[in-house]
Amino acid sequence: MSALELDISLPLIRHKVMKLLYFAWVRERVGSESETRDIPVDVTTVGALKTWLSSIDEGYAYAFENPQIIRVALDKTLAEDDAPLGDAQEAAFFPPMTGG
Amino acid sequence: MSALELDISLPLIRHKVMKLLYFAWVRERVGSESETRDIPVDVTTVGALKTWLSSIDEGYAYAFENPQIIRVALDKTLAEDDAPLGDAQEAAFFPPMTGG
Amino acid sequence: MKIKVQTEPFDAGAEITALHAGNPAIGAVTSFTGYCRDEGGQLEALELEHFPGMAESQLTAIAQEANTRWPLQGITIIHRYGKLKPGEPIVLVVTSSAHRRASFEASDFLMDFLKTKAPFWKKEHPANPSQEASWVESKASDDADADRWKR
Amino acid sequence: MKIKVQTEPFDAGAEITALHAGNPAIGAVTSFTGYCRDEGGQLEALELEHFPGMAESQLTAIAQEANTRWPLQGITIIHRYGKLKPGEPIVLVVTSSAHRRASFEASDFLMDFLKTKAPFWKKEHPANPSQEASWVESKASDDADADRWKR
Repeated sequence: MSALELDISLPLIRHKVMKLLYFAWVRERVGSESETRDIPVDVTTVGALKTWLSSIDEGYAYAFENPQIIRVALDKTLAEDDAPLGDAQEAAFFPPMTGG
Repeated sequence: MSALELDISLPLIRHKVMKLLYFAWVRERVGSESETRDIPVDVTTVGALKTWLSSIDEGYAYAFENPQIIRVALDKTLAEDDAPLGDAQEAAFFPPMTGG
Repeated sequence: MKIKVQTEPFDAGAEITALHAGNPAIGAVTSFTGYCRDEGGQLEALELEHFPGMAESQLTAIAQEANTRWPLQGITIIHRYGKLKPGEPIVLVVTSSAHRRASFEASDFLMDFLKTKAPFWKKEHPANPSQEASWVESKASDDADADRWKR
Repeated sequence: MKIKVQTEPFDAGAEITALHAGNPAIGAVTSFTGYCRDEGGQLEALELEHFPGMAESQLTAIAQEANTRWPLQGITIIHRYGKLKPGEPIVLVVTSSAHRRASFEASDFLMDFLKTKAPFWKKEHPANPSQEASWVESKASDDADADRWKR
């Protein structure tokens, strides 16, 4: 039966699991340095992921209040807001870097 | 008597004594690293001093065959060809510098 | 190429000597050391946070980019993290080349890129205990410095 | 300001440490070390002749000029003379400042000016004993480098 087959496969495509890392004041505002979350399947880009995270609670909303200044690395490589999440396992969020 | 006074003072104004220093291949061509010479009173500039030195002998002529590339320092300060000798005590002659 | 991210201090002189050792084709070694300033007595300590793994990979990528741009004989980058006191060294960049221009420009480039592309963040702990610690904001001048190398 | 003209080797690390010591306003120290190259095995030794007295006064004048152009905390220049073997250090320039740009630019400037304005001359002694020693000719590129700083 095709309806049953669809039901079985649905949980596999409705979300993806990602490890999320936060650094510096993004970490402090979010209140966590690392977590694993189910990401909805319609969240397909870095920018959409920021928007989705900012809706979680007040801490996330504060961390992402100026989403354009938050830098993102997918699997430890910098990615712009329009970059697709693709099959990245990890996304890290942080302020502009101030090393050196 | 004014004629006598003139005779006495003449040797004082006919030349000036300078210490001359030579470095690198200028030194090798001249065959001396240091000497004291009576400079004729009509040799009043750095350029004129180069011309006068080049007439001393073959070694000096060889050292100053391209006078424009020879650098000169009067009392340890770089001086261009049109600089007056003034009351400089020392003139040094050398090729373009290659330190560092 | 030597890339280190560590808490321990480093010895700039030893790194210069090591980068030059046994390579008589090297005519020029440039080093840059960045230190924690005391900000006129206002600063108690600087806390450096980093992203382990990505810090090393970004520094390596920046060094590889420098190698494509200049004929270098060697690159050493050491970046510390943790809590540092005023006067302590934070970062070291050493480059070697046959001639001085490549060595100077590559060190300058590495520092500019490291400031804007390597995942380190500084938090200032003020000497006055009634003031709160605050994150250092990125400087527009650092972005402008990095933009000098665009091509 | 520390200016030395000497035959003995120098210790770049010790000079970096000395220039930074006890001054927590310093955020940046740049060093440049120039070494004798072996020119692919062609060179036996480099002989450096200098004009005593003028070498020191010219290096001092160049350092003073750097001090007027950049907000520096310190300058160290050491230049060796005599016969040097491949691999041996010839010249050291160290500058310190609150920020990196001043320190980088001042070191670069000092090296360019030192090459064209300080009375030192290099004679190359070839490894092949049948070849004669020859004076190093000044390079047009060195003049061009120095011209970058004209104003």
